[in-house]
Formats: sequence, C-alpha cells, structure tokens
Amino acid sequence: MQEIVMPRMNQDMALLCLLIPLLPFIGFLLNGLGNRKFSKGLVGFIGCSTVLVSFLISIYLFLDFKANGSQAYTVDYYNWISAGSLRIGFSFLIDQLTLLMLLMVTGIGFLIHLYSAGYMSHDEGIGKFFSFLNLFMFSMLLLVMGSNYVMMFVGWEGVGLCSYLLIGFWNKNTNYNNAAKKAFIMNRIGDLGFLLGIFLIFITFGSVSYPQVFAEASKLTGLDTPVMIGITMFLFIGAMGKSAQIPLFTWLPDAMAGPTPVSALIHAATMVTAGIYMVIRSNVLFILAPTTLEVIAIIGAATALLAATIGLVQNDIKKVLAYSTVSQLGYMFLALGVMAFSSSMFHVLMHAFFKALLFLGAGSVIHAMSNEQDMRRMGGLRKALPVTFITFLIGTLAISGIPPFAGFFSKDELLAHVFEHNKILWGVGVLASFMTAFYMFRALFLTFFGKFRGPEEQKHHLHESPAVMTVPLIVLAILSTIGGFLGIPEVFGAEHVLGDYLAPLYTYARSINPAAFETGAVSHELEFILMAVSVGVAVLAIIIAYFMYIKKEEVPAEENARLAPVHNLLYQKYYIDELYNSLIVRPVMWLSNAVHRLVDVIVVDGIVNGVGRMVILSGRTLRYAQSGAIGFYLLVMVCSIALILFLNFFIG
Amino acid sequence: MTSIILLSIFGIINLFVGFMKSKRILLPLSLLFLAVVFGANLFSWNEAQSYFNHMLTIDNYAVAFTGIMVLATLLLLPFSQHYIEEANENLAEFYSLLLFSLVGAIMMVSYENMLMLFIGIEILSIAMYVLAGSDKRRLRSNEAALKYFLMGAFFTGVLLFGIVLIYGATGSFYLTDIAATAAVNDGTVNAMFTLGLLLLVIGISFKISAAPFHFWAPDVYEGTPTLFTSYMSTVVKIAGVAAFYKLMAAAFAASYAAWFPTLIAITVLTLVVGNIGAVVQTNFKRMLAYSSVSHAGYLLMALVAFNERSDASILFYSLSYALATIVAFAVLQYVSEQRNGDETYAAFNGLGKTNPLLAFAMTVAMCSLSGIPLTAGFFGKLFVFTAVVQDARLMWLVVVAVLMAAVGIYYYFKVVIAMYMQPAADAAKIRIGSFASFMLIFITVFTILLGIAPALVSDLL
Amino acid sequence: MNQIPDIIRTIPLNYYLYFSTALFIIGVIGVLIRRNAIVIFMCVELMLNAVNLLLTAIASYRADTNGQVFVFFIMAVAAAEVCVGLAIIVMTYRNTRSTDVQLLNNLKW
Amino acid sequence: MTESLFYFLASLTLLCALMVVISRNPVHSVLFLIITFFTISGHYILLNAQFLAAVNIIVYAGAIMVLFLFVIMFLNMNKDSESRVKTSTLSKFAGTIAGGLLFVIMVAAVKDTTIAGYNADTFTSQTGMVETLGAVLFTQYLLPFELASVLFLVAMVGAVMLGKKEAGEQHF
Repeated sequence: MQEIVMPRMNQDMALLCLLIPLLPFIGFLLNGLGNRKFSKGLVGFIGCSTVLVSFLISIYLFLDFKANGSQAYTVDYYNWISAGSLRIGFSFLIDQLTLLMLLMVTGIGFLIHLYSAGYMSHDEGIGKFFSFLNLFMFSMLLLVMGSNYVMMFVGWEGVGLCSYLLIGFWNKNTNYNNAAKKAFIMNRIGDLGFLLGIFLIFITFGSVSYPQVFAEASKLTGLDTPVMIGITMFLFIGAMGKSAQIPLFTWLPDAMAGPTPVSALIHAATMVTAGIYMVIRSNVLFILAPTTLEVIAIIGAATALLAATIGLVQNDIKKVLAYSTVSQLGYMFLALGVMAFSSSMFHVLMHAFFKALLFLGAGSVIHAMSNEQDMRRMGGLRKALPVTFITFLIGTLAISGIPPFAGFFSKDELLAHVFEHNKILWGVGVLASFMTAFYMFRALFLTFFGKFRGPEEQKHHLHESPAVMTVPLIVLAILSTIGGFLGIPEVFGAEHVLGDYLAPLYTYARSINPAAFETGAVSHELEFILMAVSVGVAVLAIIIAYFMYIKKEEVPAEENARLAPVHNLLYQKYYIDELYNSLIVRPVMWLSNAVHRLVDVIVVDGIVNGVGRMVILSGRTLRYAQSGAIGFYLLVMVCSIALILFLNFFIG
Repeated sequence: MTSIILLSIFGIINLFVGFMKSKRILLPLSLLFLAVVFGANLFSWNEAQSYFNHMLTIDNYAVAFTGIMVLATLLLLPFSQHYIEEANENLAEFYSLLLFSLVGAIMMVSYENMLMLFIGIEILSIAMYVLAGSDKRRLRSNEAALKYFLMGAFFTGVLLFGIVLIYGATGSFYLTDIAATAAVNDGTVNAMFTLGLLLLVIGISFKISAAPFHFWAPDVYEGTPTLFTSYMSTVVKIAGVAAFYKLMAAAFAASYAAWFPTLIAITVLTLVVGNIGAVVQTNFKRMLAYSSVSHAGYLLMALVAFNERSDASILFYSLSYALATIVAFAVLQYVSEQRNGDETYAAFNGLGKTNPLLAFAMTVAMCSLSGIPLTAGFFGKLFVFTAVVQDARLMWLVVVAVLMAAVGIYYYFKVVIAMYMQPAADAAKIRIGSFASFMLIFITVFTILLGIAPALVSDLL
Repeated sequence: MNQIPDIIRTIPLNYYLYFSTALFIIGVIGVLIRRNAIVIFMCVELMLNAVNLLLTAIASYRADTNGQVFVFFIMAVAAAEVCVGLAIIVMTYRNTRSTDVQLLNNLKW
Repeated sequence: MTESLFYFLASLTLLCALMVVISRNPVHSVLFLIITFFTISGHYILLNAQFLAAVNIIVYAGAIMVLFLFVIMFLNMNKDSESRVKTSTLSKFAGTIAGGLLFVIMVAAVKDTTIAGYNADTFTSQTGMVETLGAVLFTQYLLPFELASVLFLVAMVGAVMLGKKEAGEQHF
C-alpha cells in the first residue's frame, strides 16, 4: 500500500502540498487580524479564494497522481516531534483516500464559503465568521492529509474547537450554553477514546505513523487479539463522538444553533465524516478485530434507525436535516462494520453532496423567511423560491434513494453489502431508509407545498436568494444528480470507478483477511431485487408522506390534476391509509417521540448533565474543605501523613 | 555554578542600586542581569561538572531547568511596571529577593547532597514567605504570608525528619551514596529508610502543592500580590518538581517499589482535586491557583512514569506551563488593577473588544494550559502521557488525566467566553505599557512556536 | 582519646529514635491544637529540635561529622526562619491586632 | 549512672515540651521551651557533641528565644491571648488524636528496625569537637556554608522590608 519513501521527492510538489492547508490558514490570519478594517466583500473574497486555490491545487495533485500510476507517497517537511524514541515527522500522506477527501473537503468547502458570503452578508461578525471557517478548513485538511495519528488528532481537536466556536457564533439568540456544553462533553469523551487509541497504538507498534503502523499490523497473526480489540474500540469511541453515533449523538442536533452554512460544512458534510475517514484509514487495524466491526455494524444500524425515528416528528427544518445526518452516518458505520469500506466512502461522498445541498437549501429558505426555522410556519414556498425548491427536491430525491440520483447508488451498494453480511441489519437499514424518504418528503411538502402558513407581512418579503447563494445550490444539485455514476453497480455492466480507485488502500487488509474482500456473492437477480425493494420502500414512503401532508391539507386542484393517476390509485385506499395512520403511523410517531424523550433527553442528557452536576457538586464539597483555617488544613494534612504511612507499613 | 555566583552578586548590586532616588533603572538592570545569567548558564551545556566536593553537579539537566527558571523570571519581571509607577519603596528588595531565590532554585535542580537540597528549598521558601506578604497593608497579603509561613515551616520539619531518617539508615547525605546503599539492599534498606523516604516525598509534595498537601496553595496564591503568585506558580513549582525528579532518579531509583504507590495516589488525587476544585471558582486568580495544583499533578505523572522520557517531558511541560501561566497572571494583573481590583471572571467581560491583544494572548495561554493543539501545552501533555503509557499498566492513569484535562478545558474557556462573548460592563480600555505588550506578544508567539515545532525543546535532555 | 562515651555504649540508638519521634510529635500536636501564631511557631521549633537531636545522636554514635555539620545548618536555617517568621507575625499583628490564626480566614473556598 | 541521666533528661525534655504546648500563657511557653533547649543541650553533652551543645544554647536559648520573648512582650501578649474565641475541645481532641496516631504509626513502623550503632574500632571521640567540625565545615561543606549567607541575606532583607514602617503607616 503506502510507500514509506516518497517516490518523487520534488520541491514543487512538496510546496504545493503544503499550500493546500496553508492557504486557508493564511485566510484565517488575514480575516482574523484584519476583520475590523476589511470590507465585507474583501473578507468574503479572502475567505473564498484561499479555499478555491486549495481546491485547484487538489485537482492538480489528483491529476498528477493519476498520471503517475497512482503511487501513494509521503511528503516530509520537518521533524515535528522528537522526544526520546518518539519521532513524528510533520509530513503528509498523499494517497487515494487523502486525495478523495481533499477534493471533497476543498470542493464542497469552497461552495459553502461562496454561499456564506451571501448568507452572512448582513451579519456584523462576517470577518470573524470567515476566519473561523478558514481555520476549520485548515484543521480539516490537516486531519485528512497528515501521515500519522498525532497529526490526525491535532486536526481532530482543531475541527472540534472550530465547531465549538461556531456553534456559539450567535450566542445571543440561542440556547448556546447548553448546546456548546453538550457538544463539548460528548466530543471530549470521544477524544479521550481516540487519544487512548493512539497511545495504545504507540505502545503496540512503537510508532504512530500510518505506513509503519500498518506495515507492522499486517505482520500480526490471529484475529481478535485483545490488544487489537482495545485499539479499535478506542478509535471507534473517538469516531462515535465526532460522527455522532449512539450514545454520543445528541450534540449534533443541538449544534444546529450555529449559522446554517456551518451546519452544512461542519455538521453535515465534512467534520462529522472524520470518524468514517479514521476507520477507513485504519482499515488494517479494524480488519484485525472482527468483534469491533460487529459492534460498529450494530451501533451504526441502531443509530440509523433511532435517528430516523426521531427525525419523523421534528418540526424545525434544520433539526430534521440534523437527525437525517445522524441517520446517514449510521449507514456509513453500518457499511464499515460489514467491511464495505469503499461503499462507505462512496456514501460519504454522495452524502456530502446532497446533505450540503439540503442544508444550503434550508439555509436559503431560512434566509428568505427571516430566520424562521419552524416548518409549520412555512408552506408553499416553491413559487417564491424556485431555484431553492428544485435543488432541494433533487437533494431530497437523492437522500431518499430514488434512481438515478446519487443517494440511490451509494445506499444501494451499501445495503447490498449489508445484505450479504447480515439480513437483520439489512432489514433495519431498509426500515431506516423508508423513514428517511418519509421525513424528507414530509419536510419538502411542508416547506414548499401547500399554503403559506406564516405571518401575512412576511409573505411579501419572500424572495429568492442572490446568485452567490443559488450557484452553489445548482452545482451541488448537479453533483447530487450525477455523482452516483462514480459507482455504478456491476449489474449494469459498468466499472465501479470509485471502488477500483480505492482498491489499493486495502492491500494489507486483503492480505490479512482475504475473505472480507470477495465480492459477487450476491447474484444479479438478487441484486435487482434488493434495488427494487429499496426503491419500493422509498416510493411508498413518499406516497404516504404525500397523502399525509398534501392530500389532507386541501391542496389546490391543479396540483391534484397533475398527480391524478397516483392520487386516484390511492384515493380508494384512503381508509387503509387512515388505518395505517392510526395503527402504524401514530404508534410509530408516539414511539419516536418516546424514544426521543427517553434516549435523548433522559438517558443521554441525563448522563451528560449528571456528570457535569457531579463535577460541580464534588467541586462544592472540596470548597468546604478549603475552609481557610490553618488549624484545619494542618489537621487534614497530618491525618493524610498518618494515612499514607499506615497504608504503606501495615497494608499490603 | 557561574549562575549561582552571578545571581548572588547581582542581587547585592540591586540592593545597593535601590539606595538611589530613581527606581527606574532597577527593572532594566534586573532584566540585564537575568539575561547575563541566562547566557552564562548556556556555557555549561554539555560540560557536566561537579563542584565543591561533589556538593552540586551542573549537568544538562541542571542547565536546562536553570534556563527555564531564569527565562520565566525574565519574562515575568516586565509586568512589575505598576510597582515602578507607584514608586514602591521596596522595589530593589523585590528584585533582589527574586534573584536570591533563583539561587535557591538552581541549587534545587543541581544538588548532589541533601544539605544542598534543604538549603535551596529554604532560600526559595523564605524569599517566598516575604514576597507573599510584600503588600504589607493588605490583610489578604498578610494572611497569605502567615499561612504560607506556618505551614511551610511545619513541612520543613517533616522534610528534615525524612532526611534524618534516611541518613540514619544509609549513613550519608549524598545522593549517590544513598543510591548505592539502597541498591545493595534491594531498594529497601529497612523500615526507617522507608519511613524517611515517605516523609521526604510528603515534604516535597507540600512544596509543589500536590494534594492532599495542597491546602495552602489556593489561599496563598490568592492573597499574594499577583506578580509573585506568578513567580510562585512557575519558578517555585518547576524547581520543586525538578528537585523531586532528581531526588528520585539519583537516590531512590532502586526503591521504586517503596515510593511508587504513594506517589501515584498523590498524583491522582492532585489531578482530581486541582481540576474539580477549579471548576467551581468564580475568582479567576483562585481558579489559576487550583489549576496550578492540577498542573503539579500532570508534572507528577511524568515523575510517576519514571523512565528515560520523564525528564524531557517534565522539562517541556514546565516550559509550556510557565509561559502560559505568566501570561495568565500578567493579564489578570492588568485587568484587576484597572477594574477596581476585581479578580473574578466578570472582570474580563468584553476584553476581546477593548483590548484584542490582551484577549488574544490570554486565549492562547488558556488553550495552552488546557492542552489544545498547536500550542505548547498540547505537546506538554502529549509528552507526559506518552511517557506514562510506556508502561501499559498505567493506561488508567492517562484515562484519568485526559478526563481531568477535559474538565480543565471547561474552566479555562470560561474566561475566553467572558472575554469574547460577554458584553463589557466597563468599556474602558486597559492601559498597558509597550514593553509589557511586546513581552506578551513574544510569549504568545513562543507558545505557538513550541506548538508547531516542539522539537526545539523536547529533545534537549 | 578514643573512649566511647557511656551513653553510647549503654543506650541503644533506637531509644533516641523513639525519643526524638516523641518530641517531634509533641511539636506536631502543639501546631495542631494551638491558635496563637507565635506558639505554633515555637512548636515548629520544637519539631526542628527533635530532628537536631536525632541527627546528633546518629552522628555521635557513628562518629560521623557530617551529621553534626548538618545540625549546624539546621540551626542556621531555623534562625533565618525565625527572623522572617516573627517579622510576618508582627506585620500581621499590626493589621489585625491579633496573632490568632483562626481569625485569619478571609482567604477561603 | 549515665543511663539514668539519659532517662531523667529525656523525661524532663518531654515534660517541658508538653508544657510548651499546654501552657496558656505564651510567656510560659517560651520559658518552658528554653528549659527544653537546655535539656537538649544536656543530651548533646552526653553524646559528646560539645560544640553543638554550646551552639544550641547560644543560638536557640540565647538568640532565638530572646527574639520570641521580645516579640511577645512587644505585642503585649503576656496574658492569655487565646481566650477571646474559645477553642473548641473537639479540635484540640482531634489534633491530639491525629498526632498520637501519627506517633503510634511511626514508632510501630520502625520498632523492629535495628539501626547500625557505634563501631568500636573506628570510633573517635573527637567528632563533636570544634576543630574537627570546623575542618569539615570549611572544606567539604564550604559551598553550603557560603550559600547559607545568601539565605541570611534573604532573611535579613525580608525582615527589614516587612518590619520597617512605611510612610503613612500607623504606629504600633
């Protein structure tokens, strides 16, 4: 897999590689230091252009990489950390995975920067905002480009910090403290796991640099040794925190308190996929611990389902998207758990397209509605916001898995792998997929269809967003439409571009456990059936959503006419729908609410708040010990001396 | 050795210069002295030598820690400007005492004989008792001095009793002799030796404010004038930890089993008490006092690890901790002075708007103290933790420490939030001299530089 | 010339250890139960004297000068400490009109 | 004879030390402390450490105790100064128990230890004499001896700084 020496040590290339993270950092410095003096246009220009150039360099690197036979290489800069036997270079690893992540992070990052220039144009703190955003890009690029776990951790902490800063960006009008605190504590738990994983890797392999660790790991024999389970579980705990998996997921919906572009960039498209990236990067280690993979698969499936059920009843448009993000991340982990690393990456990529699109679309809506996020106050916006509507529709189709949009291919491939592995998990996945289609279309219908339910005077203010905001939407919509062709399934006779591209990453892993990478166990007929099932449930969900949110809302006649065939077909079964409603939908809704209450509010929040309260309580108790009286201090200290001596001499 | 001689002479010169009417020359002069000492100290690098019948050895360990302590003093002295402005009568005495106390600190990192350790600790402590009470008419300062003094004297007794018992068991005050006797006897000479060792550990734990012998620290730190609190929590603590490590490595390495359980308990307790105690504080200075307790815990972790990485980790951690602490106390000093002596978090409200530089320096310092990457503090913690995990059985200690570091971020960021997110109650800009601003920038840049290229320092030892 | 003193021949060194420990602990108890700063300080002196006594005893038994020199230094340090300590107590007295340490608890929590 | 002298002196020392702790009047405490120091000097003489015995009397009983006495008189504390706020019996009790506990633990820890005593072959009775000590002090211990001067300088500067009256400060 990765070569330890760089095949073409070339000064220009080294500089180019360095420029990719450095440019956003420069942007951060410029905007951070000069945000008072720069005009808003200049701030936006600096913010966007640095990321754009990084994106262009990434493309160049990618082409160059392809042209030179796709040979992975590392770029060493200097001896970063050197303490005793621990030597860590400041170096980048350029391989298939890095380049893919680079393109995704910088590409989507650029679009979101561009969009932010429009979205935040009325905000006073735009300079601060862009500097944080650029800092985030810098950290994220460090995370994906670093050639060792410590660099990944540095980036990991950096993105966490930016996320923390940006959640609180509008601290004035949100429940900032709780959201930030929750995000903070949960991410800390994750970071703790990650850090311990790194330490364990260091103990086990004597190094933290990927090439060395993986080369060492591939020499290990025997699956499921305790130390490998330990390492991978720790790493996975880290991934759980960052990628919002059960039980560390509730911070993500709360993080929606930040500006919408932040939600799009950090809490949907890039940062939250860092956990997936980490697992794929460490695939060699995870292959060695099948038990961990089982746990990952189960947790992923459970998260996908749980988040989807909660998503059913959300009324805040961003919360819906947030829960759908959690749910989609669950899918990705499910795929990782069944060792379908490439499929997971495929879904990461597609998800980045359509989720960024959906968030930006939601942002556009919120922008038009003057910061109203409640879908119950929206409705009928498709006339006022045509571009937003079309692109949002494409995004919704994509996430629901309707062919030929991006989500169909990735989700289908992913589910096929899961099916091969475990039928129950597949069932869970399909169920979650059904719910996804339902709540996404519910959101779509509530927002863009029906009558406008907001205040009257707002109706006149509705306006399409400026071009600087709609262009990213359109680009993302195109990507969400055609992106899926990167990974057309075998049954259609095409090559799986992405799968072939990523294949070299698994050289070591394949040599350890060849069985895991054998494909084609599923016959073509079965594959078609699986596809049909997933499309079928999605369509069913859409139809139900249609009935619930359009039909019962007395939609105008001409809408009816256009959808007549479907409508007539279902109209006669209306009471079945009613039955369905009271027998299934209601209980499901009730259950989903209950789950939300129970898991989210009571268990997770309870634990998080409980820990916090415990810390504060013990702090208070300690305070009373600090009574200010010398006599008391000395008494306690003398007793401590007596205790120490007693324990040392008479116990053990 | 040169540094000790120079510092003693410079201290006396400072006292004489204090007779002059104008006190303005004292600060530049003291800075110059310290710079000279810093430079002279570097000449001993890689030239390990033992002096005066093996009373002390100036090796790289001593040179490195001397360098850090002199540097820390050099960096915090410029923030004594307000003493100059108010024409404090005792300015010369302050500077001299700091220089003299550095002599004690250097003795503590280079001693080869228990007597040198004892005299070093005493020089440092007595100077600190005086400086703690240097704001003579403020009751809090009096109280701090008296508390520090009474408890310090008490633990001097404990420390001495330990030294005597060790002497009784081994017949010598020299570290090498003690180590030789202990090695022959399998690390445990007899019960008297063990008792002495434990009392010694307790005595030094008190000096570095490790729990449960930390009770003095919050009260004394809070009452002491801020400049000297800064000195106490940097130089005194670093000297204490360096002396502690030297003692354990040079004399009691073979007796590892005898002190390890006690020390690990002290370490964990220190981490927990320091961090949990800091959470509930509303007074920033008192929070820093607790945080300094917690940092003693991290430093002790490296000591507990007790392997070839410990000394380098302690060195790097000390430096990163000193830089950040100096900034924190310096900013606190300026803010509280100009906001009616308010030392609570609220005093920092809106500082981000009124004084971006102060706020930025403070933010970097807080990041460094809490161990956020790209600051020196991150690598400080990283090195300490990697030193500890060399022994996989100590993994749980790292778990505790990381959890506690997480708690740490919570209270360190409270001040950052106050600076940037809270509206300013008192919108007046904090005045700060240009030299002090320069120093703040310098320390901040240095902190970030160490966060980007820690190899500058981490591989010295 | 090399006559071994009676006491060294008849009294085991352990007795001195117990004796000094007792003296030390009396000092400790005094520090714990008294509230007058000056008396507390005197009790600390008592502790130091216990140390001195033990040190001298050990040094004498082994005819080792090092121990006795150490005692000399302890005395010197004690003198310096007394000098500063009494200055601090007097300074505090000026402000509070008391040397009772229990009354000094403005710094707490 | 010498043995009983040891026991006598030891009990006297402990008794006086206890009286230092128990006496309610600080002046009495000082006086008992002085007696303690004299008895300790007696021990030194018994141990053939004549120089230390002399120094102990001069430095401790002479200088340090006079300083204590002076400060007590100066602060006009010859009456019982602790009566204003009554010390709770509980805290006294707790202090005594803690100290007693520590004593029991320490003695129990070392009671089985045999400490290397005297070696009749190498013993020299000149150890505690001023010339022997002086020779060691000014050769082997020269550096700490010189550095002790820094310690005294610190103490001196500190005491002067804390003790001197500043402009506007109230008089005693």
